[in-house]
Amino acid sequence: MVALCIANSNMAFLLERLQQYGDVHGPVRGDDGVVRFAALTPGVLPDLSAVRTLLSPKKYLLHPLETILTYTELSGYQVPLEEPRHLILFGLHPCDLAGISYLDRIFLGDDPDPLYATRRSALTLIGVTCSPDEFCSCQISPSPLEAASDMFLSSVDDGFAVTSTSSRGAELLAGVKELLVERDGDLPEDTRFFFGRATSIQERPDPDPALPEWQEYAEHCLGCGACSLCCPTCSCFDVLEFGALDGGSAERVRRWDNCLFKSHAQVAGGMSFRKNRAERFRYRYHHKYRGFGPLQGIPACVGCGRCRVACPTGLDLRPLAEQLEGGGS
Amino acid sequence: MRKLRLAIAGLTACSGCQLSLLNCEDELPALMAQFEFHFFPLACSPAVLEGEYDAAIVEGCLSMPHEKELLHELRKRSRYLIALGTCAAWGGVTALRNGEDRELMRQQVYGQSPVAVETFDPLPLGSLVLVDAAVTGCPPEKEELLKLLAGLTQGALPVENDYPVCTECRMRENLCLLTERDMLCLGPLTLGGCHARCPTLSASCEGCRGPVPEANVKEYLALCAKTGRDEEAVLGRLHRFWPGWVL
Amino acid sequence: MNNSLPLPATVLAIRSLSVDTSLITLRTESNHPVSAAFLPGQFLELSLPGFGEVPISYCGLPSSDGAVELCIRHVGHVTTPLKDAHPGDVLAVRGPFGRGFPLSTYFGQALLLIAGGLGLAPLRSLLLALLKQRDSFGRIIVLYGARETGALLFADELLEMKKRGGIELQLAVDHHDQCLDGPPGCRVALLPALLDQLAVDPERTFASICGPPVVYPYLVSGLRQLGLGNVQIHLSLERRMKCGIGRCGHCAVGNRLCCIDGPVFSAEELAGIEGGFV
Amino acid sequence: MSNLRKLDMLTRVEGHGSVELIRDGERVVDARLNLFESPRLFEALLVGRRFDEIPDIACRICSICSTVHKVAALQGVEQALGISISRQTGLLRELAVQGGQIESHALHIFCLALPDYLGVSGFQELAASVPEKLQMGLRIKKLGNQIQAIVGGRAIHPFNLLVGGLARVPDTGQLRFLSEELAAASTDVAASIAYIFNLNEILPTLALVPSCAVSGGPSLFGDCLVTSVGTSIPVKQSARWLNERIEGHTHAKVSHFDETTPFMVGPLARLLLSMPAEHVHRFTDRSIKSALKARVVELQLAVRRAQELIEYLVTDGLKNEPLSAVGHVQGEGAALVEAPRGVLLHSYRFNDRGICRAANIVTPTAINQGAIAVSLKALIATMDGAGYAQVKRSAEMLVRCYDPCISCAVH
Ligand SMILES: Cc1cc2nc3c(=O)[nH]c(=O)nc-3n(C[C@H](O)[C@H](O)[C@H](O)COP(=O)(O)OP(=O)(O)OC[C@H]3O[C@@H](n4cnc5c(N)ncnc54)[C@H](O)[C@@H]3O)c2cc1C
Ligand code: SF4
Ligand code: SF4
Ligand code: SF4
Repeated sequence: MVALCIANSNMAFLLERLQQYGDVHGPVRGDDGVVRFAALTPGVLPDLSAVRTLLSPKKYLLHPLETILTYTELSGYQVPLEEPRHLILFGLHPCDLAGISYLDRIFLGDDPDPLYATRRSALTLIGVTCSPDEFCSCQISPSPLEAASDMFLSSVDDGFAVTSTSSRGAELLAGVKELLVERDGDLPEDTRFFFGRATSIQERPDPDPALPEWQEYAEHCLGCGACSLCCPTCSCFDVLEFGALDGGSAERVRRWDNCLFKSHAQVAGGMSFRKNRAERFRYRYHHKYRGFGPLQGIPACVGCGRCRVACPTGLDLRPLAEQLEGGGS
Repeated sequence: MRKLRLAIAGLTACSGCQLSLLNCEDELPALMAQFEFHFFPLACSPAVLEGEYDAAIVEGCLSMPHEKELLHELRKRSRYLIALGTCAAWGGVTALRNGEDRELMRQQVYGQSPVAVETFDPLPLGSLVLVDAAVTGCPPEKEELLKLLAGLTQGALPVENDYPVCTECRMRENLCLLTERDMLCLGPLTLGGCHARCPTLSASCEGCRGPVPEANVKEYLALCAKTGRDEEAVLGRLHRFWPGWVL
Repeated sequence: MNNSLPLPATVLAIRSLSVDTSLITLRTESNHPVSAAFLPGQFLELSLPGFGEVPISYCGLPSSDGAVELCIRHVGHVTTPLKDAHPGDVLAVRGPFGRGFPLSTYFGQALLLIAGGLGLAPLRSLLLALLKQRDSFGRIIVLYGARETGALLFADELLEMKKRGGIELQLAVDHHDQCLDGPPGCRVALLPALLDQLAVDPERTFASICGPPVVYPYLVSGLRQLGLGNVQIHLSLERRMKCGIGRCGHCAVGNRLCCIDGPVFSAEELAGIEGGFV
Repeated sequence: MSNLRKLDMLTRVEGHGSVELIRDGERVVDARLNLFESPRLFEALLVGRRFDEIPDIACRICSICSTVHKVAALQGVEQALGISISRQTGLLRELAVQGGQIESHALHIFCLALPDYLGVSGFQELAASVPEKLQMGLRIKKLGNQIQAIVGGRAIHPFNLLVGGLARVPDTGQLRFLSEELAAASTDVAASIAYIFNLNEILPTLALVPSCAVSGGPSLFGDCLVTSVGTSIPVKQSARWLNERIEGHTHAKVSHFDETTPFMVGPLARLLLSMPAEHVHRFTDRSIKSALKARVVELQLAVRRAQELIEYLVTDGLKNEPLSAVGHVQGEGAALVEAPRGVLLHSYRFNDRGICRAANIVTPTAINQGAIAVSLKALIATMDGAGYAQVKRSAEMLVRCYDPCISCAVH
């Protein structure tokens, strides 16, 4: 088979060329050693060897804190119009691609979320091969979620083989063609292999609340929120409204939330449907490995390993999941 | 439209919370359009309480008898009483040695000379009167103070946060000082809302906003112990803004 | 359809029902689904500008003129200031959301409506719908309990329905002393105790319940003793909700989302689920 | 409410105090400043804390002066523990302190003092009567805060300043921004000088007590105290020399020269001790009523000095530096810095585990109490026959000339 390849030495040119199609963001290692998705401006190259970024690319689609509605007495509630800026996310690992397809299922569809949909339609996804480390679990329990991208870079000696996987991808590929060389040889299998495979999980009884693990998690959890903030599929949000100083207008914001926080299931009068942290861990477990509502049966965990890396006390639901879910289907 | 009448008072404190208001240089005109700063001794004369107030915004903790009187008076006259800042909400830095011998402390400062000052261990406002809302921080964030005031113009009090500083720190994608730099960052135990001001500049959170609900002190201490920190020292550090920490 | 944007709704009338509860009638766009096409048990999201948005059950019947009745308990950040709403004030609504009571399944059946406190709000909507086609249903028994006499909502309305022979009614309050001047027939009893002396045809009866979550386990076991199966018992659940459309992640019950799979669930669906009846 | 009315608060100053008039029959014979601020016992609070906690706690003494308290505490701790800081750290700290100076002076001039001159109650009435002047003042004030926020991380209680250095060094872009703002502000500052010097006098000319300031002039830093009577006292001896005493009617200790002679610190004292040539002609009357003028002149000095500091920093090139190492854990040390209101001394002693065993903080308003008493006496003497209310008003305005900061004074 013939593959179109980009040499590592040509990467900067490729990025420069891509910039003609929109802002290009990718994993960048900061001075502090933290890898974050950030702008790949001329001179800033992506760190394609990094296993994971601190926050997942969901930050581009669902901002940590954003205004979802504005209110004025004259025009009532309005969705804030956002100029859709073309954004190319470069160097996404298959787990992050799967994470985006999970978010798509929640926020697109018949009744798409206006802000999400606007941003999503302006987004181009360029995936890249990765090599999982001991925190990754995509290889342990494959996900039914598709690792869908527009373009994909598969690692080959001193470069990447570039394939387009959508019409948008084909357009970009055509635009960067001169930078690519044809090479013979089969593409190596990559971690996309673990995604879009299992169709659905079988019905299982609810995890037993008496398992000692819940209490252990609860005792060690600092409630810092890191696990869900960096998770590519955690998308709980809180909604708040603030009146403005003019005494009449207001804005409504949504903010990333975490199911381990006290208020997550609290209702008026202080009553809570998940008073203790152990219950909340079961809730988290449910979401990550069983799925809710329309996504029932679709585990949300894409195996990126972020929560395990981020948790200051090293909490990890994975071993329990392997025990209860039987290592995937 | 009637302007809302405010009483802005300082008890035992550094005036930082009141100054935070005066530091809203850009917003002062808009604030003056909505509010009458009727009682505000720091910035306006004369200091006379008169009639009723839509809100009393009170800085500082209680540490002298006459402050209790003033607070009762403010409570009586005001629809809402708001604790502004960590001293008012939690006791703050002045409560650092609560529970120790006050006379001994007095002597450390004034020696044996008989200076007649009647003070007691600093207390937060809520220990004496009903507090309708609190904006914490030492000093409070301008943004939160302005949100409070904007809310008041529409009759709303702020909704409480329940997440720690870490949450906003991670949202900003900062390097974690606690786990990656072995610094004594109090982010996990401290109420969020400051957008992780300090860790964002690589300075440890010193806990200036008071405790977050459900703070897991035990686990935090265990984490510190793992890196060889002395529990006494960590607890000492925790007490900087709130004397009430318990295991 | 855009379910994310609240549409203006003008307060037509506000009437106090008890110390902490009011009936607010709003006028929205006429023939809009938010007022014209909902099922009893469904809810809408009501916005008070500057304060926020809360899920509120429909309390009346769909109408083509845009009128919506909501029964609101003033308990917190958004609902308390609604106490001071005045005719002419502009609020905002979006909906209808969720799955309501399965009216079509109820055809030809006897209905046992059990409400505790504010839980009467969605059941009033159901009751009005049943009475509109009174002949299509068997017995309609309403069991309604509240903390005290003053907290019984719509008592006059219920007594009137009873007088007209449309429904069988039992009222109860928790506290003895306040019951003295209660409406005729009001007993001092806890809600589940009202089931004790009840005789129903267990084959042909459905129960529809809405009330404080604490009584649910008792009501369900009481109904089971009457011979009702789990599929014949429908409960409306309350959960924290921030969007109403299955996104904010707060309201899951087991694997289901209260806002789209509920708020009305059958006891069958909730059986064995942690937190289902709590 | 009885006690409250008795409190009779002095307004438009930081903290809690009152001016009490002493009467003999109908005649007012004396006046004194009472500080009834709660003593928070900071010097005791600090005992038992580790050296690196000292500045974080000490800066909470006062918000208006928090940056300078922080810096004085840092330098005191560093003196005690043999920590030497880099030139960059020194420049940045001074920049922050100049920012504090700008903020504090602008606040005093345009919000706290100006109402006295225009006969209004406060900033709300200023907004109605002289809106552009208030706006101008607020612009300058905001710039002072921006400087403190960029260097210190926050306008009040700057957390970015640490023992041995900074948590994060601001970047060139931020400093350039400040530099541009400072350049733009010089017009406002010049206009402020013109405006303030043209205000009608509200107080009589009253003789001054001797002046005292830290040796460094407009840099606000220095290693000894200098006085208008020719003394020069190194920092090590200044605590003893400042000689704090406890006097009954105030919660703050009082300082006197040679046991008995009161002296004055603050903007006017600083200028009188190192007057820039261009301003000499403006301060010929040597009276406390010129304090406001001194402040507005200092505003200009601070703006210029801040620009200079930024120039040095940018020319040197900003770099992230590790915090300087601790020389020795045990030791004793003190530092002097000019706070907006005058000489500020922080001095500490640490044991062999770096734990604070003794703290001594001397603040400008505490020092100024003696001078204020002298001024009040002199004022009363010139107002013989005036009514109570009139004397009271003048006495309060006089006290405001010293811009007392009562939280600092009492701490
Ligand atoms: C399906 C459904 C139908 C409801 N129908 C009615 C009704 O007909 N009449 C009525 O008075 N109340 C009803 N409620 C409850 C009502 O939504 C809450 O009382 C209201 O959200 C409280 O908001 P608050 O801001 O006043 O209170 P706060 O306690 O200040 O609430 C803060 C936030 O918590 C959340 N929250 C608090 N309580 C609840 C709750 N019970 N349910 C969901 N979220 C909550 C909200 O997001 C709210 O914004 C219903 C709730 C649900 C889920
Ligand atoms: S990251 Fe760990 S400590 Fe933090 S909330 Fe998640 S589980 Fe708890
Ligand atoms: S640096 Fe501090 S606030 Fe930030 S995540 Fe770490 S512990 Fe939390
Ligand atoms: S990070 Fe901590 S110390 Fe800093 S402002 Fe926030 S709460 Fe205060």
